[in-house]
Amino acid sequence: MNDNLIYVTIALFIASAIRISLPLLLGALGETITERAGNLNLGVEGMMLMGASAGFLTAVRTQSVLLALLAAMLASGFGAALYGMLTITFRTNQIVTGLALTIFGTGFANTMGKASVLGKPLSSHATPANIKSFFAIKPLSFDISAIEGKPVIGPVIKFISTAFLQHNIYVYGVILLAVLLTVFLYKTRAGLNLRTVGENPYAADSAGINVIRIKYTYVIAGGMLCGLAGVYMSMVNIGSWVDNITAGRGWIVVALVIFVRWDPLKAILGSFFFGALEVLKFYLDIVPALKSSLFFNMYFLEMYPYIMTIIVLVITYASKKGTWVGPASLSLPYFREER
Amino acid sequence: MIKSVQGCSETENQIKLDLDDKFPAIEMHDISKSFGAVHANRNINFSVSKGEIHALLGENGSGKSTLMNILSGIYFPDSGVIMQDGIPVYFRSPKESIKHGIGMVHQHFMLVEELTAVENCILNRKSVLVDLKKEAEQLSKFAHRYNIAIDPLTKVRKMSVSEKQTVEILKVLYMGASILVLDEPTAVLTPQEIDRLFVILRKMRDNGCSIVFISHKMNEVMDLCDRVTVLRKGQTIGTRRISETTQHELIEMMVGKSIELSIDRPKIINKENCLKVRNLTVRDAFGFPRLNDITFSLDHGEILGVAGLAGSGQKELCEAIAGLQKNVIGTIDFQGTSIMGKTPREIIKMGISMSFIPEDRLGMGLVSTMDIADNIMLKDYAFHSGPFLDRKSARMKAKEIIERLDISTPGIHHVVRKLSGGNIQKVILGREINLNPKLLITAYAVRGLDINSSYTIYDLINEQKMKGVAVLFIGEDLDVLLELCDRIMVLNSGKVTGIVEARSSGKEEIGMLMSSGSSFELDNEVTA
Amino acid sequence: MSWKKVWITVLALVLTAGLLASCQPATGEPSGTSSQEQSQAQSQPQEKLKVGIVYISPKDDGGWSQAHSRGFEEAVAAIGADKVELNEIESIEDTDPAGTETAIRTLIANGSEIIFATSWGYIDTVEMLADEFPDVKFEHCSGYKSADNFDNYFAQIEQARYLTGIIAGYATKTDKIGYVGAQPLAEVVRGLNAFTLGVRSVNPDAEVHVLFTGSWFNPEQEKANAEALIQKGCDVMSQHQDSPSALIAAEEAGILGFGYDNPMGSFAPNAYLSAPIFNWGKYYESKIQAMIDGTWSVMQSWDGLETGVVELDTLSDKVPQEAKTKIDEIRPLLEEQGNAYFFTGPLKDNKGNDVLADGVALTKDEQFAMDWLVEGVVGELP
Amino acid sequence: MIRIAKKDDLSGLKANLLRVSAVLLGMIAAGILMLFIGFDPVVTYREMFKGTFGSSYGLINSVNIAIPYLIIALGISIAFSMKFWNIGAEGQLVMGAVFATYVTRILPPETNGILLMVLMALAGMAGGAFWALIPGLFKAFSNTNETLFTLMMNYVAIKFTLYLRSILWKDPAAKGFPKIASIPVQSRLPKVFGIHIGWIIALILVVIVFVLMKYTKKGYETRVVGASENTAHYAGMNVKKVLISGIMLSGAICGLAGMVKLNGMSYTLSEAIGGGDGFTAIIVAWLAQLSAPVMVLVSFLFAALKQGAQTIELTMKIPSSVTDIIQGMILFFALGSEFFIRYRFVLDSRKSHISSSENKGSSAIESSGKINEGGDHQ
Repeated sequence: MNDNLIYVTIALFIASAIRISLPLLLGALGETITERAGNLNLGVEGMMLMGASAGFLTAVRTQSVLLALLAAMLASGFGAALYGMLTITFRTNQIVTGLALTIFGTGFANTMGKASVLGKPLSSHATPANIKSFFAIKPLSFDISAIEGKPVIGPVIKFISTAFLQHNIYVYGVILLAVLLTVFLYKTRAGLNLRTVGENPYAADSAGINVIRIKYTYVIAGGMLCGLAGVYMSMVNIGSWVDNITAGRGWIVVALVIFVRWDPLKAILGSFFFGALEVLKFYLDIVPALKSSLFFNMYFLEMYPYIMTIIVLVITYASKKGTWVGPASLSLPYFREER
Repeated sequence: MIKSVQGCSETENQIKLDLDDKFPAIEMHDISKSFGAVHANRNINFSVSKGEIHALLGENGSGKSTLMNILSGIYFPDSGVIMQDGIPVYFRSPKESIKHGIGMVHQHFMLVEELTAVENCILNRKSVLVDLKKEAEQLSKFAHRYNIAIDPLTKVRKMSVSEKQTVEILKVLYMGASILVLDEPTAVLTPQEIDRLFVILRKMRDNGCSIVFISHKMNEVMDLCDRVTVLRKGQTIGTRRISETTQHELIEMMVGKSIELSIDRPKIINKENCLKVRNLTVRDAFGFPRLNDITFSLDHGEILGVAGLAGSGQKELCEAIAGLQKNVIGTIDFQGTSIMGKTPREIIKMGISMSFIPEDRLGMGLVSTMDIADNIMLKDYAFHSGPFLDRKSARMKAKEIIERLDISTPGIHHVVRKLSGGNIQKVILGREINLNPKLLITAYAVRGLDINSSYTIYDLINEQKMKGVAVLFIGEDLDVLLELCDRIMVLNSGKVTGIVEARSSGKEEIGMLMSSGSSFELDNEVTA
Repeated sequence: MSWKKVWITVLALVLTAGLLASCQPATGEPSGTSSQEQSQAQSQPQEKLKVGIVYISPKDDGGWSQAHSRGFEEAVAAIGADKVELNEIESIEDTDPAGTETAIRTLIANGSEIIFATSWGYIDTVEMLADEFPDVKFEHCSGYKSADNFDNYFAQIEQARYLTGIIAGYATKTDKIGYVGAQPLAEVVRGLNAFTLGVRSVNPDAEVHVLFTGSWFNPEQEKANAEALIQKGCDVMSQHQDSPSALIAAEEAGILGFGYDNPMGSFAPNAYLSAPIFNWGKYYESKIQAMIDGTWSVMQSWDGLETGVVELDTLSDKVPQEAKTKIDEIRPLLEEQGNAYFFTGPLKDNKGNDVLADGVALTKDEQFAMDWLVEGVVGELP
Repeated sequence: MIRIAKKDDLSGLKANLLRVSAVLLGMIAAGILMLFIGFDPVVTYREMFKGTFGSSYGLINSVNIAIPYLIIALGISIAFSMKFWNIGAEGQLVMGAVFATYVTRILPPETNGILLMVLMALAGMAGGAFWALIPGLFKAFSNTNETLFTLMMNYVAIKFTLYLRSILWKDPAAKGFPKIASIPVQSRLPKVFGIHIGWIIALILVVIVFVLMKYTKKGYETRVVGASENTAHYAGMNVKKVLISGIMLSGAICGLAGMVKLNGMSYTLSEAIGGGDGFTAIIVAWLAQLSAPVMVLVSFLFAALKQGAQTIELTMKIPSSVTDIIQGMILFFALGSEFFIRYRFVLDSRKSHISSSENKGSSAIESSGKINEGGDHQ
């Protein structure tokens, strides 16, 4: 295989990994802020589904990107609010409540998916053309035909363009969001408060931070981001509605958050890495030795995100005392008088 | 009523102290608070003036922390009123308390380990963005006013205990507190660190702050404070000016007035050695010595009392003998064989029985969600053969213990959590005695018990002594120690400050040993 | 307020609500077609033939299951809704025998006299249950096993695929055609080979690049596979999957593509060429009617274009004119000769081996066990 | 303003009535939701009930579904009673089935059925125990978060099985369809009353787990470790040993559930063999308060819901996903009800404040008026 093809293939590989990893990144951002507030929400899958169905239904009915995104956020935010009410106010077990939310969200989404819109079942609609064309806008794409032929610089530009510049505005928006969330988390007062609540709600409380309000805020906001992840899958990545459209993505998101150790900036790379593992199987042609290797068959590739997350988990806990192992109050209920 | 409370640092004019409390900063009237069946505070009255350091003195469990948690908005009182500048105020959350200028330095620091010092200090600020460098500079400047030197950009996790405490104090000040509550701040500090802390506190007082200093260390209170209020068993005993009181009076207020006890004290002639402890040192997780090079011995048929203010190393001593402590140096011989390195179960099997009643009475030694019978077999369930539990004998024992110790309960299957405190203790002690130990270690066996129940327990312990059991009795009440024990070992900050013959010693002598800063040898025999 | 009062109040409320609700007539709900059917079912309690159906995916998946569902609806319309009642369970994974068994048992429990199991993987469960319930008739789609009360049926969709291959052969400009395959088993391989033969019959230089998703219904994987193929330069996309995702990928990439199972034009107005589709209605009508008449028998039906059970969807205006002409020319031959038209030697596999001598046609058994890829396919069976 | 305060625990009877009311309220709430979507909840519930209890088939099917729920819940309850949050039951089940399948692959196909069943059961338990041991060891020795660890292990097991089915153990006789050869016919679990003997195994396990937890030293240690590690140390227990053996036992029972599903229903291994039962069972165990006998009831309730779901899909054309909504709602209410057993909401206690201070001098009385005026400032 000639060199030219190899680097184009690699560029294409990067591009498709970015595309497929977007919902992972969005979900991970949502779950990150939720867990940073000390709430382990295992209902990501359910919330993503709620967002995916409500958003897609709205997209088909109103043909409006904005309304669709809004509907997705409302639906998943509703799910997150239920979870929040139970775990924060009623102090239920976060794990079990999260699982219950997954069940509820799945039912909610699939039932909504049976709705008939404009005389046809939802599943026989594709994403409306105007929404599709909105997501087809590639703001950073530019014509490289003039420089493509030049030596050295030409191939480099082509590579960069193919891999990184051919994405829709949403992709860049979400990456920007991850950066902003990092700034928010580490450079702003509200971010400081959020981290404090997740680490030590008692300290936060004694410093006058309204722990309950912060927990609610980020649980719901996190849920909304998961909903956006879901609607991106139904509206853009797949382009139609089917039952259980997220197909276990929510659980990868939970893994991803641990894998990147609750850091939005690392989540960009982490989600790209997980996405790359997912599409790698299509691009192994260029390295025949790998293609025939046991460890690169598609089933093993699907397994690696989880194994790597486990490895990260193990290393973190095994390393010397004092290493940060995630928000210290994660999955613990908070009650001021109960110490 | 909403008024901006200025941080005391900003008070330009120092307020002249008035010890007659004409300018109370905070008054607490008739505060009561109970947790389930435990009455932590009963109609407590307390007030602190502007520009004074007011000690809140009392043994562990006397209700000091609860009272101050109420003041700082963490607990909500069942009844009572808090007044600030003569106006009743409500603190439903720490936030409101802080707004009123009250800041608390908790015993368990309210710090986020993962954050830097400066981040911890600016938690309640309003600005949108956080410029850590600038904030750190400001904080350093602020700290300088109190002669506090810290590195604001170090993560709290990496700090020593004393540094953490400094940050905690600084945080509270920086948040604008003018009334500062310090909950046993010296418990974790070295003498040098304590001196440094006192310098800071005095500086704060001079700047017009009110400081509530919770402690049970007499010398510190005498050294630092202007006034003192003593609590005992959840009630106010009284308030004194330091200049007008003595250490003696305060100790008496703390531990209670002498009462006529008349406990039997049989003397056993047959003196066979049971326990020999030599050069025992126990360090905590931070490497801080909680027990420092202690040496003593205990014979069969003898009761050795252990006196000392709470936290002087009693718990570590019990746990070291029971095989529950790590980082133990020295030797412990039981009936001539070393028990160092043996597992707790082996030690139990050898006949050493230990009971420790913690402050909450439930944390250790009992499974609060199980019934009495199940708790009775906690220590010896493993010694019956076969895979099954021997519930039958546990039930019989439970019945026996209930009867013998007069435990009031609907039955042996009553969940322990729902028993009253005294009855819970009887269950524990009854179980330990039931094991027929050769060495019985019992700590705070009568904590919170009424007189009658206490006597039942003294009788039980004497009964054991008569059977030739060696008893290590860790107690709070000096009168009891003096009347019950054969000898008394006094612990002070992890060191043995003296071992005295109980029959020939007095309260004063022991009180001095308990509270003196430095250890000194007495003429009495000190067994090695 | 004491707790006693609270729970007594709650309990009373619940009981009252329950009582009131159960007194209310069941036909009160006016919304949705489902409840209308429900009330209809209740108003006519006479004996209807209950037909049990298990779908692998939602029956409105736009693909495989919807094709079957459409067939059953046509059959019911033809026979009369007063004689037949459909009992459908959807989304039963065919890799989950326990779930399959529960579903089919539920159908039998509910009185279904004939069970249609519409995916390959149900085969062993159906065989077992057919043995256990001799009075119930079982119809299994796309398999090969049978018994006295256990029939299998399928259709020669390859013929329509061959025709779409012709379209693709003319339509491609890069001479690279993408093909998203589901499971790498005989049914899929047969279709892929027929398609490739169709392509090569009009465009011997063209290659068909195949990627398998490993599952019948996984829209995201399907789309990802299609996108990978498009990136490799394929400009026409064909598929053997149960959802329109590969076609949607083609639409988004601005290339041409085929559907499968059902007319799929609505999903991709700009990309759509045509689709090999199933019209199960006739077959289902005949089998259900046979049940009513008591003449049901094992037939192992495997028809093609000639009966209309397999059809090529209306050609879109993207289909090149020469392809239309060619299809008109070939179609009568296909109707006459069936799969043998293209599965006749000489044939080579894509590793260069001769697999079929000149003039020899593959038997049905050989076609049902096909495990080699014909020359022109780029890719391999995992 | 409303505060939350602890209250004395409700008596067993009251607490249970509260729980039952919560389930009923959950059903009502789900019913209201159904009305919104456009289904008649009363008819739906009636049909669901009929589908489950209306015929022996429905009952048999429900029991079939309940068997794995019950067995897994029993396994989980052991780990949960130690506060080891094992949410890896799904993976442990799958690994149990994988190990059991492996037995059939190394033994000659004509091996005696009973011998096969016994060996497969043992292998299944070994598989589940092995899969639980990995996170268990890390928990015991470096306190690794077991919730996240066991969650990840589920998917590793599932993907590994997918690999086995698609490549390594693919049955060449299946004409290209990626499936693993069915287990030998003689190793299928025999049926009693029309249901494979998994139900007998499950009920025996209920007794075993109940006796184990209540009457043996092992169970006692497990409960003590769960209640307070401090106390366990104090009583001389080897906490690590108790923890690890308990986790392995928990995994072994989940693994056995895999073998029961394999030999009782599926007859062939696939990654779908768990079918989400491992997650549902967590909820079953939790709602049953980890009590083995109650789990029988709760697992049957959940199975009945699932069976009812398929029935309404048939008879009323209601998507089966509606039952997920019902299930979710019931769960939300049932989970929330635990709060009301342990806590109560208290209206602002200003009143008690004033009354208690009435007899304490005039200043307090005077101030009470001001409290009402100024109490709301924030």
